[in-house]
Amino acid sequence: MSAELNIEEIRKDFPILDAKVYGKRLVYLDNGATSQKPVQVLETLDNYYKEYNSNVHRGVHLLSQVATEAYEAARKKVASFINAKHDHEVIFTRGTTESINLVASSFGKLALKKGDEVLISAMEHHSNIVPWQMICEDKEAVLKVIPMNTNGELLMDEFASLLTDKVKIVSVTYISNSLGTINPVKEIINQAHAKNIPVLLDVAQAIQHVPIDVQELDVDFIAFSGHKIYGPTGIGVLYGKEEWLNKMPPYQGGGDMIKTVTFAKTIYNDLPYKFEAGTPDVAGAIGLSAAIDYVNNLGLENIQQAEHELLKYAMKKLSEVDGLRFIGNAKEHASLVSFLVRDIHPFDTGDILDKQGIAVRTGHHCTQPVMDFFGIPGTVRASFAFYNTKEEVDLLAAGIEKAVMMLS
Amino acid sequence: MSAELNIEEIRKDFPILDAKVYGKRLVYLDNGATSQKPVQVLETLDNYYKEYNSNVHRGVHLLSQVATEAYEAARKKVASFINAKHDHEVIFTRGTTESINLVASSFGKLALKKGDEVLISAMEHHSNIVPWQMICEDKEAVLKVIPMNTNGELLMDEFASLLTDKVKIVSVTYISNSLGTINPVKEIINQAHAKNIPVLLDVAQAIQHVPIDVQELDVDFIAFSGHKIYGPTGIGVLYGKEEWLNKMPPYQGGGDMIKTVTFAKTIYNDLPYKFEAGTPDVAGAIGLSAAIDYVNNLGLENIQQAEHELLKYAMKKLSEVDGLRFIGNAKEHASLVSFLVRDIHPFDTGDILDKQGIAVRTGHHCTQPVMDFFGIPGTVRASFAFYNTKEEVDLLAAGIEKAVMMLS
Amino acid sequence: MTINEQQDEIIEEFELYGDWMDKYEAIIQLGKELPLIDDQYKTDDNLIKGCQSRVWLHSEYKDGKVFFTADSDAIITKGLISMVIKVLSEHTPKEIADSDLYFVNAIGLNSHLSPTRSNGLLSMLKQMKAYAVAYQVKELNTQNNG
Amino acid sequence: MTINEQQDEIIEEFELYGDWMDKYEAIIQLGKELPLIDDQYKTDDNLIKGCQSRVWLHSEYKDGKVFFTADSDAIITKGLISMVIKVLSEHTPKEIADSDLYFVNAIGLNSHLSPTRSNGLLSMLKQMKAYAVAYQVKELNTQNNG
Ligand SMILES: Cc1ncc(COP(=O)(O)O)c(C=O)c1O
Ligand SMILES: Cc1ncc(COP(=O)(O)O)c(C=O)c1O
Repeated sequence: MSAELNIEEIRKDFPILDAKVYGKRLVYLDNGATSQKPVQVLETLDNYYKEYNSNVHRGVHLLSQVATEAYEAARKKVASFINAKHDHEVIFTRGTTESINLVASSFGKLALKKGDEVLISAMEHHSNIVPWQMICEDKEAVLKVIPMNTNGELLMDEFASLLTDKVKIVSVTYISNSLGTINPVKEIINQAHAKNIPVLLDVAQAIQHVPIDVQELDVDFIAFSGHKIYGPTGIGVLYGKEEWLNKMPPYQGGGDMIKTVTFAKTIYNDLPYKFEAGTPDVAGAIGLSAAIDYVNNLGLENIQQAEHELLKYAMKKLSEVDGLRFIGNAKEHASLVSFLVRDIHPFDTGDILDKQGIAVRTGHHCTQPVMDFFGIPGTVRASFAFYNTKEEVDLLAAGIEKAVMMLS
Repeated sequence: MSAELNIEEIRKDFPILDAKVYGKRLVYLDNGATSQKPVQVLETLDNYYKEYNSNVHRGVHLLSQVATEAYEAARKKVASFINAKHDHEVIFTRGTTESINLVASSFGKLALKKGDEVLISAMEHHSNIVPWQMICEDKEAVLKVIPMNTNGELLMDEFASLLTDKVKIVSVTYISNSLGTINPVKEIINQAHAKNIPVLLDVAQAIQHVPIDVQELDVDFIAFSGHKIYGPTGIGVLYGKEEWLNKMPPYQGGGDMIKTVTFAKTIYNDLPYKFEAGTPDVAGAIGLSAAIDYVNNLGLENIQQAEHELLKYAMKKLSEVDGLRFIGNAKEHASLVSFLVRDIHPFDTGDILDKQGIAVRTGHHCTQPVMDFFGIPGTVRASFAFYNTKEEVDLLAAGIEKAVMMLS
Repeated sequence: MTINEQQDEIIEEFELYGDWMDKYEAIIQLGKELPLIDDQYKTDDNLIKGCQSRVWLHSEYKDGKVFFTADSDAIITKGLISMVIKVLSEHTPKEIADSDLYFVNAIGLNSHLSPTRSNGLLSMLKQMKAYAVAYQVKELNTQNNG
Repeated sequence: MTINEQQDEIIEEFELYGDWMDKYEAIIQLGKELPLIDDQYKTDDNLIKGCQSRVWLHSEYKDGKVFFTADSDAIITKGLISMVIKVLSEHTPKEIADSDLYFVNAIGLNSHLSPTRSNGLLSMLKQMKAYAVAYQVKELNTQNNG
């Protein structure tokens, strides 16, 4: 247990942690896939719908005014959470995937020509691969990949030499969701900027674990999902520097993103509305804001410390399991462990863990190229949140032992 | 009050209807912008987050299994609500706007070439104009417009002559959100199909009011938003015929929409996943499903009848207001009224109504070309849901009288 | 009267009104009294963005002071404009640029204004200050060159 | 044994097991006993989609009966396959095509199978029936031409 956080008390905020599966108390270690939500977020959603649900913007009536203010306050909350210079640099999307698609499409239309290159890394989530493949195919540009070593660390020398004038954007993950690697993003940004190349960071696995200051990082775009930071499903964020967002063409067309429409000519709206076509997910944005309040309240540093302790403990406990090997041994490592035991298929391990009430993820974790690189069918991944306990890590270790016993 | 629905009882399902604005009981007549949510929907959301929130698809553990089943059951619920032939013809999106953008982009890439035409109507919402303008610009195609008369009815003769071989898709609204016109969509579809031209119907204002059977209509695509049919914000639906969806290229790239990914080549997944990149709005889909249950429970025919009575009553009461003129006098008319009084600016009327607790919408309602056509700055729009009462209509009429008194 | 004296006068006046209706009637009355903008100035250039209603704002610089005239197609908007003009018109560019408009909050209007309305008001204030700053710069240049 | 007799035998056997562990151990045991597919048949053509684990399924038609062999890289999957093969292999195409596999539900497995797993099982059953139907058609054609 962390020195700072009273985990026992905190767990009471998360009703689902008391759930039973197969008659056993749930041990939820699939936080990398999605996080659980504190009652503070759920009550915010409920209040919204019971007290001031209304369509935002352009409404003449009070409800619409209150909803609009809450929606824009949520934008402000996100902006200050990541220390954006302007609120209008925060665009609400459905999630990381949509945020990256938006940039790939709009930035791609702005800047990509035949023969240009887009640089990603060997450990990207499919959501940071496929959108670039699609726009590259469209523009006859080329997708290049920063390789990694067998610890799951990017080869920074290779990165330097891949960073040619042909590269128009670098898009890499801050933290790998399948390996746990924390990438040297500051250095990546510095090197790219030295050549005037913008950088997108996929912070889907970082925003809930490490403090992110977009101005200090000087990053051009970041993308993340509300559901992974204790917020509702269906809401996400794209941060983009004003200069870029102003230059980029809009992504989707429709209500709210226009200033004037005639059949002959349409004038697009200013930021952030230019990139928010249609009725937004008002409840989602407000719920995300409540989740950020919750995180701020605990303190991201305290969260980080608690999770780091859990990670250390888990590494120690799991390395005692005979025949267990970690996939991803980067020095800088986030609070998740990917592993395999002997020659047991990860799906089998995960299945037996599930029957013991322990929820882990198995498979390629939407990073097939990583699995191909290691020549494995997938991994078992346990990903921790601050509300997890050492007792739960013990249950995981014991559960694995049992699985091994049954399966080999 | 309808013969079939006990409105007084029903109103208890909607906590917000008891809200006070400026000390007066809320009279919510902005249902066209967004509808209010019954507790049944809110409880479903709450249960989801408290009992089985989890990421869907590919999860080995029980929670993920339960969430996946609920998500897919929601798809099935939508499919049977619109009588789709296959569940996988239902794609979850963020809303009408995104659904139309998806078709404009993907169908546009499939079928639009230089000189081709896209046919929309003079009364479309910006969300059914701008996406087509964007793809037309991209493909050097031409956007054509079916004109209307001063009653707000489409000129079907003109439609017939606009329906040339150059037209690759017709995209029109079922019900106009600013005029209330119910368009002869069956005839539009028949004529278009006689020339092998597919039809998209924007049913954002229809799905909550009239039964829609996509097979009977033989429509190729429909688009609607959950938040307008008593469901949560942030979720919407695109229905598309299997043949079209299979032929169309994917829209966004990322997790879940792929079968296999290598850096060299990506194989896309089958329907519906091909069009659902990234973690979906699981709670939103399940909430929408609960909203459809609620509607089914009341009976769409009963809802239709109750709303029709409200409309008739409102038409009668408002036409008694001296100097009030309706904008949109189509014979086939949905349960909303757009109007102006004397030469009073709609914004002023709406403002004074708001101060009396009556929530209406004013402005162009995201249909600027309609306002240009009528040469007006906007309208005041009162849009009814089944939970509205004749007493509320009386309050509206009295509120307008008061506004007129103050403003002229 | 200084800008602040003018503001205080409006605040005092509004203290007499009991409920929103009285306030609104006063604003509407002000709207009716607003000296209309000359039709030649109702151009797209003078149109202010950010309003559900349209607002035209024209400024003139004479004898070291800025004179504003304005119009709108919505009467409540006109009333609001009228108050702002009363406060800011016929002052020096510096006075206008440095002014702090506290009367909107003080008369409890902002909680009654729809966001569209307050955005509109804000856009207008921004525009007026921008004009004032422009005249200040012009003044400086003239002095420097003169 | 008919297909249903085989199913009933499995159901009876599983009734002996108390909890999920016993059941799983039995399945794992079956997985270990599964006669492996010939390596030459572990081709992409024989790979079944829809599984987190990989499944290869090979069929042969001999003396009016269909013979299935299969393999998987996951042992629990293998155990499940093994049961299905026990039930369906060595029957006529018609028997297989017409079969109703009720044992999966009856032994209470479906509530224990992850959706990925049941989708996999479903894909496999579909594939087996498809083979059976293909042989039926072939048979008919042979008869018609013969
Ligand atoms: C006819 C019509 N089409 C499209 C839309 C856009 O819907 P949404 O904003 O939910 O995407 C609306 C609602 O505003 C509408 O009324
Ligand atoms: C590193 C990373 N990027 C992108 C994503 C995609 O996020 P979402 O599915 O919420 O769009 C995820 C989550 O699965 C992730 O872990």
